Amino acid sequence: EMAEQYLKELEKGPWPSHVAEIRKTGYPLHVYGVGLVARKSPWGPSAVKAKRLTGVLARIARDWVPKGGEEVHFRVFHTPGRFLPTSYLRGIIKVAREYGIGLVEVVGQTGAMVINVRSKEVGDAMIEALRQVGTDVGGSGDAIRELNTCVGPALCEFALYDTLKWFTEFRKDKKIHDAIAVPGFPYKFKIKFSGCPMDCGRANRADLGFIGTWKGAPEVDQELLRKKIEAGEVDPNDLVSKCAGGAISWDAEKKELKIDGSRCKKCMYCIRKAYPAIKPGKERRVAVVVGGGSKGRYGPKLGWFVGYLKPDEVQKGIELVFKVIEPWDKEAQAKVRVGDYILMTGLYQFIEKTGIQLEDTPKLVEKLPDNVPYRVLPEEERKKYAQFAEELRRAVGI
Amino acid sequence: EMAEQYLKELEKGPWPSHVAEIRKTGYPLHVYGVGLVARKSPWGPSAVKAKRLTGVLARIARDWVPKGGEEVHFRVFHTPGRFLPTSYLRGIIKVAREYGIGLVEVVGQTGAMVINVRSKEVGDAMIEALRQVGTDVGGSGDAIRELNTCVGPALCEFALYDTLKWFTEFRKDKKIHDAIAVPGFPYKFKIKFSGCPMDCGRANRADLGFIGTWKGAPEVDQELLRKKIEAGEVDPNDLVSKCAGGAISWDAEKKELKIDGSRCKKCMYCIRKAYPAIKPGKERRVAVVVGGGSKGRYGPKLGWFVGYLKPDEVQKGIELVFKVIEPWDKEAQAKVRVGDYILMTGLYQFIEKTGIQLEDTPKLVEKLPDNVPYRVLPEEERKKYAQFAEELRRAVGI
Amino acid sequence: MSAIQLNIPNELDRFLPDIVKRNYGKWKERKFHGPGIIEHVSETGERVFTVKAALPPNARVSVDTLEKFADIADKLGVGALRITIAGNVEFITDSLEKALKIREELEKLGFPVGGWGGALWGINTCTAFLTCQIAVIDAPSIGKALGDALKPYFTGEEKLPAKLRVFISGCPSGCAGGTAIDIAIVGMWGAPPKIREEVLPLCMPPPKALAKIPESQVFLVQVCPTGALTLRREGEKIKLVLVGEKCINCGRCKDNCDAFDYDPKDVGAAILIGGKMANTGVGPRLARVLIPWIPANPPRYDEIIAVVKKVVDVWKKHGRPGERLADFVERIGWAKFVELVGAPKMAAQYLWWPDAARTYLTYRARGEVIFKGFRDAP
Amino acid sequence: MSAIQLNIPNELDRFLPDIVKRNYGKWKERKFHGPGIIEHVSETGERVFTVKAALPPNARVSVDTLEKFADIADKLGVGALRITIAGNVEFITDSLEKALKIREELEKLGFPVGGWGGALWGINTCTAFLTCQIAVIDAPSIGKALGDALKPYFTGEEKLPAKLRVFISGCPSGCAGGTAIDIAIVGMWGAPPKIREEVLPLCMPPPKALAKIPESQVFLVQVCPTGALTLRREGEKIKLVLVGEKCINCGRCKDNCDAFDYDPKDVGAAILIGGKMANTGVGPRLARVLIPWIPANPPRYDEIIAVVKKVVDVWKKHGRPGERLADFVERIGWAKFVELVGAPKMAAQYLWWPDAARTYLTYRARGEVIFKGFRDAP
Ligand code: SRM
Ligand code: SRM
Ligand code: SRM
Ligand code: SRM
Ligand code: SF4
Ligand code: SF4
Ligand code: SF4
Ligand code: SF4
Ligand code: SF4
Ligand code: SF4
Ligand code: SF4
Ligand code: SF4
Repeated sequence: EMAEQYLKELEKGPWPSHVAEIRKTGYPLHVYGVGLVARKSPWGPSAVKAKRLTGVLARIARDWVPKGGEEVHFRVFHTPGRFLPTSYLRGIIKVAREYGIGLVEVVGQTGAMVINVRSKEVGDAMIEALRQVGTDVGGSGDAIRELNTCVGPALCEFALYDTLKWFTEFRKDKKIHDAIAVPGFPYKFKIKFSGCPMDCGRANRADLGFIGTWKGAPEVDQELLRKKIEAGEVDPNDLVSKCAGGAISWDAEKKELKIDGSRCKKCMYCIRKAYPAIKPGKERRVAVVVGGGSKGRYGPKLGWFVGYLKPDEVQKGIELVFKVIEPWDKEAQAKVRVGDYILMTGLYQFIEKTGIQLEDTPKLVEKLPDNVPYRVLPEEERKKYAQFAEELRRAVGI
Repeated sequence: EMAEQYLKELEKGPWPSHVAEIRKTGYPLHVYGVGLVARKSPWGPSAVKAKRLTGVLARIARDWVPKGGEEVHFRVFHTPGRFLPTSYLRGIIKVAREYGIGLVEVVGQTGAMVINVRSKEVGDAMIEALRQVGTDVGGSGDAIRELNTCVGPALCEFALYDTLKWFTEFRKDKKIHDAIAVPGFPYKFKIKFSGCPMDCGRANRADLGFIGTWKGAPEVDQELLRKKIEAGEVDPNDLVSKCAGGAISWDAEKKELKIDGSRCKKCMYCIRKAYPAIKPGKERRVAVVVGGGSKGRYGPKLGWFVGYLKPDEVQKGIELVFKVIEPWDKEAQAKVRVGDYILMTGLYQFIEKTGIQLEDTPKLVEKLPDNVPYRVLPEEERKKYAQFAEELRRAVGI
Repeated sequence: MSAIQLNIPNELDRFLPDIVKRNYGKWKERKFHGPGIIEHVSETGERVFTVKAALPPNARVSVDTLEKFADIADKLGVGALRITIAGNVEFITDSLEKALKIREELEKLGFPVGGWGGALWGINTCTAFLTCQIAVIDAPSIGKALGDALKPYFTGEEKLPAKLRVFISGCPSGCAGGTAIDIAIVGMWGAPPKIREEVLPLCMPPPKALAKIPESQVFLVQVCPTGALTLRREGEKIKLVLVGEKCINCGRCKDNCDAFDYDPKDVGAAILIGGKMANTGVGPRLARVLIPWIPANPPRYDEIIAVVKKVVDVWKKHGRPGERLADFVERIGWAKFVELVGAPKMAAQYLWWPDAARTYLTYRARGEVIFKGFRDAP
Repeated sequence: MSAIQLNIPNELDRFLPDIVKRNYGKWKERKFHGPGIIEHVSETGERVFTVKAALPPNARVSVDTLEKFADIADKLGVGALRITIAGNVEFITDSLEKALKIREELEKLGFPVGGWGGALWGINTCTAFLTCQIAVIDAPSIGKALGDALKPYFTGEEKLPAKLRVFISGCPSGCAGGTAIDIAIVGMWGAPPKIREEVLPLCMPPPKALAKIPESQVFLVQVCPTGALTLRREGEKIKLVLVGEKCINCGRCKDNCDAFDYDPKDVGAAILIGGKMANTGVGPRLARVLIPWIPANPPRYDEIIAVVKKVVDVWKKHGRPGERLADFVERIGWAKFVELVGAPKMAAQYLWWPDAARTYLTYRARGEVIFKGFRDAP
């Protein structure tokens, strides 16, 4: 039939084929094929009883799918940095074979490993087996989801704080653990870590993101840089003209590169081009961004910057999770993401309500240039300004 | 009384005083003084019969002003570039003395000269006298207002087209003349000219503005530039780092300054610093901006760019006036400025309705990056895209 | 169309001085000779000097003074002067010596010479209490008080990072030039207007007509951008009512009908910062509200002067050479700037507009990016 | 709070390979050895090589294949591999020689090695028809078709100006990672959903309760961002109705209730361009709609592939070295970009949203500037 024809078509070509992989497993491929032909998802909602309140999902084929079918899968916690020693990996393989259908989504887009379960009956047994291997099931629904992080100091020279340590410390925290295990918030909540402004960890689109950065100018090893320039590896004029902040100038006589820290936008251009002659600055920080997400009530958004932490302030970072969650959890309607809630409250009031007070936490919200000067203010507001003017008058000495 | 005390206070201090000037004239200063004390404008609306439908304004003191008072003034056309040969100026002085109260606002913010009239009775006589001197009264209400222009080629080395010629050609045009003399649009309409991107003529905030510019890179006289650099007048690194577009690079070996025209934002920095070694480029244009204004229905706005004219296309510029006015005049409610109308229609549809088709007229409206991907399109729209995809498919060869 | 034939002065030949005509479009260089004086060098070798002097607020000059100007122009100049677009006067002559003499004469008359470059180029004010019926505060007297305070920046005794211009408008109409400027001071009622019922009928359709036309066709209802003005039925009568919570003090009702009035005790000024029209630096932009309301106390307006001085001080101290206020604010960020000035945290009400006001405020953000300069990428 | 005690794998010591532990945080240099292979140089003098290979769409791998991977890692690697955040596999080893061998083995198994720098780094797809009940189009099969078309950009036979990543999501939920990416392909119903009346009661309060609670408290009414879902009284009955004109196809109703359905003949994909998360170039930003709707025709999706190819061609031809798609579009301007691609003029309806949809769309523009990078000006 046509479904099979479509599936065959998807096994051709040079790119790895999911169909080819799935053929080797117990997944009901015909359901998928029928969906493709019908141009509709073949799956409808189903349920399964399990020892977990999050991470467990079940599907049943729609009634128009001939012969029907069932599908159950678990979201399984990944290892820090998604490193898989073969011993551990073989353990997972064993479980996926024994209790599953031999199919694994090795990483989901949030960061979990997704493993298909053979049938509704073996769910709890699989959970037990996964616990033996050293992991567990969880992180879906209106809860804290699987955390995610870039590989950080384990493999990357740019890591400005220890993303893997933060990631594990967060997951070890009792309150976070509980909020992963038991849903109860208005909507999902995601936490992501990136070691540097390149944001390989996609923290910019998390409900709460942590991104390594620094203050001031990148660090320049002038001697090494001169060598690289002489060797033709680095072109100083290229650095000057491509610097996102217009922060770099090159003194051709002294053969010295100067960087104006206050203009540096941390675009990493100079660093990527001239590493390690140019490196991130020494005053390292973790920028905190809040409210990203792909849909929610008001559409896609990136996070808002709410201040800096220091690389060793992981504990403060954990406290932030609940500072951010508290007013949202209390006030937001169901299916309103943190970012939507911020848009409703205003970042400015949100920061007040959460009590976030970090280094460089915005005190005033930047507005678009097209605001309008006309507005009736309540009398007490006017008094505030009158008082300010009065103080200023005295200070300026008029 | 207190009013006089306020007035005296305003005659003190080093800055020229309007009160001191007005004391030398027949203006009813006590009305002004009473207003200051009352913290309210002392003037209410009044009317005067005159041979002009625009440019004539009359006020009567509010009933709470002791002794009352009257005020009548005319908006008088200025000379091109507001040059005043003394012979002409003495003519104006004579009229202002004979028919007026000896008080002139030498230029209003739109660009007219404002002359106070002695009484409602001599209005028509003053108009006649002004005509003898070589000017006239007009430009208020829902009409084309007094045009305005920067001094341009008369005194300025930066002028990229002949602003004074455009200004006079526009005013000479019969249709524009009529639209100045007789009100009838939904709201006021202002036209301004600036010779270069510095916008001394404030064209960016006009209903229709013309701003001189060029395409590509500024012109560099390398030899002269080298001289200026050697003389310490110009610092090439300063040019590189302050260039708004990041367009400039300096080859220290060859002592050559390169400018990437496609990145030049016409910020004039390099030109101002190194003139005449660096000059505007040779491909000169007149940028047309539409829809600026200070209030209107939707608040303050700068104009939108709608395309380029060539420096000699003054006639096309004049045609543009009525292209812009036509749909607005037909469709907009009273007191809706052109810019408001554009916001209601969308720039994109506005351009279609007006039939504006200039060099680089935007074909697609730039949107803020935060638009949202979800929208139900009508079927015919979807067909358009399907057809495009089909053509593309064939073109790309799939 | 029109029977009126205006005598508009359009003869370039008549109005341009000869020396200007000879060098028209041929300028190749200019030099600044201290505050207010520019030497224009032409390809022909000729030189023209211009001397710029401040005029009183609202460019209000008596004919006596104008006569003295004419005399100076005849004696020391080329028999002509010009008024700048911003209401300063510019004398034209042909040697530096004469230019310096002109400066002397002008200063003797009390008109300071200055402006250009890193300086105050002048203060523009609308006419306000001098002639305007809808003024909320008086711009010319504020201009005078501010001029007294800022004069050293005009005459060059004290330097600024870049050009500074101040627009003072007596009400949100913004006749001093709107808000696309370094510093804009704008009159504000501070509270929703009151309707003088006795005057209102002059602006409304007669009761019988009113009963028939749809609300959206009533002029005053149309004019209000926020829907603060609506019709309400009171028994048999249809009344225009003003919903205070929706009013944003735009003044459009008063622009169009004398029945709208305000209470002097509520009145104040908004101060906006960081706009510009020139395409220099970060390009043209509207200013934004630094102070939504402060008292405007005549005749010396100490509070307003204090804020402006503080803003100028901050800019002077932290701004880089050549950096307009707008560029400076863009570089350091608005929040930082507000902190440096020390202004109170803006009221949440001011930042987060009620739904009713939103149309008025965000239409602009709905669509296009505002013209930001002249890019001609490939 | 919770009685459940999860066994979350947190032991860094257990999961990091020894060679990584020894050099943790000590990396000082890295070299790229052709597509997919990086050499990491540590202060300790040790070197680690990583080899990156593409996995099938949605990172779906059979245990048989995983076993082969484990064997390779044991034989040629350090007894460990890792999965990248984006669903590629990375093998870790200690010499270039072994790295090249690993590449060979992987390619033999049909997993191309590549990515990094000016290349396609991979395609992310959500699960869609594989397991998702709300999917509109099938992301994995589009990912496969697109991978076939773009493979030379992954393996380095053809070069790109900079990193390219594609996210393919079966519906607007954006599970492939949203739209802050170079190219995002998103499933679209193309027409307002239909309500399957027989299923609806499962998602609504019982009729008696419905009569009592205010409309704003009804979950499905709350969930719809545009007010397209409202209650209407039909005789005695209170009904949930869908106002098609207000619907923006966001899918939030269907996310929360299985009663919402669509017609396969209307279905298509939106293609968005020029987003990114990295702070490089112009900084993090959301992509914008290039194509609001085109047909999504399985199994080969020629139309979608054609658009993506065209976009890549334009970028390849006009982009500068190192310039991400977002940076390129920012430099030349959106209008110019659309022109180069040749896409039809966007429907006015698409650009100018009905009032009802405005909340959904412009809230973001109401207030703050989105976090644009890390500025720390004085
Ligand atoms: C499995 C996964 C796709 C994958 O194969 O990679 C996935 C699958 C689903 N997502 Fe997702 N989302 C997955 C990552 C994401 C991401 C990516 C991320 O986390 O960075 C996003 C965008 C980021 C974000 O959260 O905004 C994402 C945004 C959504 C949304 C929109 C949320 C919103 O704010 O509106 C929904 C809709 C909803 O919540 O009802 C959604 C809903 C769903 C549902 C539950 C829809 C449903 O009811 O059928 C999908 C379940 C499919 C299934 O059968 O398992 N999924 N979802 C990813 C989770 C695996 C993991 O934990 O690693
Ligand atoms: C005289 C002048 C101020 C001055 O002394 O310089 C002036 C004076 C008035 N303006 Fe203006 N405007 C003057 C230039 C401007 C400018 C500046 C400009 O043109 O660049 C603007 C801002 C730019 C713009 O047009 O947007 C300006 C924006 C307004 C507005 C707001 C228009 C809007 O779009 O909402 C109003 C309100 C109105 O139209 O009802 C207004 C209304 C008024 C009225 C007519 C209010 C009234 O009914 O009393 C003022 C009459 C005062 C009087 O007694 O003459 N005036 N007005 C300027 C005209 C003289 C001249 O022609 O040179
Ligand atoms: C005379 C005047 C035009 C006129 O037709 O009247 C004028 C004329 C010149 N302007 Fe201007 N500008 C004049 C108002 C303006 C305005 C409008 C305004 O002030 O309301 C602007 C836009 C202001 C803004 O951005 O909001 C303006 C922005 C500039 C700039 C850009 C300054 C900047 O840093 O952004 C320059 C360049 C400079 O100063 O180096 C400039 C430079 C010049 C120079 C000095 C050109 C030069 O550097 O050689 C012109 C001298 C010609 C001359 O000798 O008369 N002119 N200039 C105006 C004098 C106003 C005054 O009385 O002070
Ligand atoms: C492995 C991975 C992190 C992880 O924990 O899994 C990763 C690791 C590195 N990234 Fe990344 N990036 C990884 C996903 C990302 C993502 C997220 C994504 O693709 O979804 C981004 C943000 C994308 C965006 O902006 O939307 C990302 C943006 C970058 C960039 C900035 C690229 C740009 O031009 O904007 C660089 C710098 C570069 O390529 O020179 C970079 C560079 C790097 C380097 C190669 C650092 C370097 O240049 O030395 C890191 C290598 C460490 C290593 O050997 O493992 N990484 N990188 C991810 C590999 C994904 C893959 O399978 O291809
Ligand atoms: S985000 Fe930075 S530290 Fe983390 S992997 Fe990417 S480049 Fe390395
Ligand atoms: S990191 Fe980017 S912005 Fe900062 S100095 Fe380097 S190139 Fe410039
Ligand atoms: S706008 Fe340009 S051309 Fe006109 S006066 Fe100003 S600097 Fe000169
Ligand atoms: S005009 Fe401005 S943007 Fe253009 S090259 Fe000169 S400094 Fe750069
Ligand atoms: S700004 Fe207001 S007060 Fe000043 S002249 Fe214009 S309308 Fe009158
Ligand atoms: S027109 Fe403006 S000032 Fe008048 S009521 Fe409406 S919002 Fe208030
Ligand atoms: S993007 Fe849509 S189709 Fe894909 S998994 Fe998420 S909810 Fe399902
Ligand atoms: S929730 Fe979204 S898709 Fe559903 S009806 Fe409302 S707008 Fe349409």
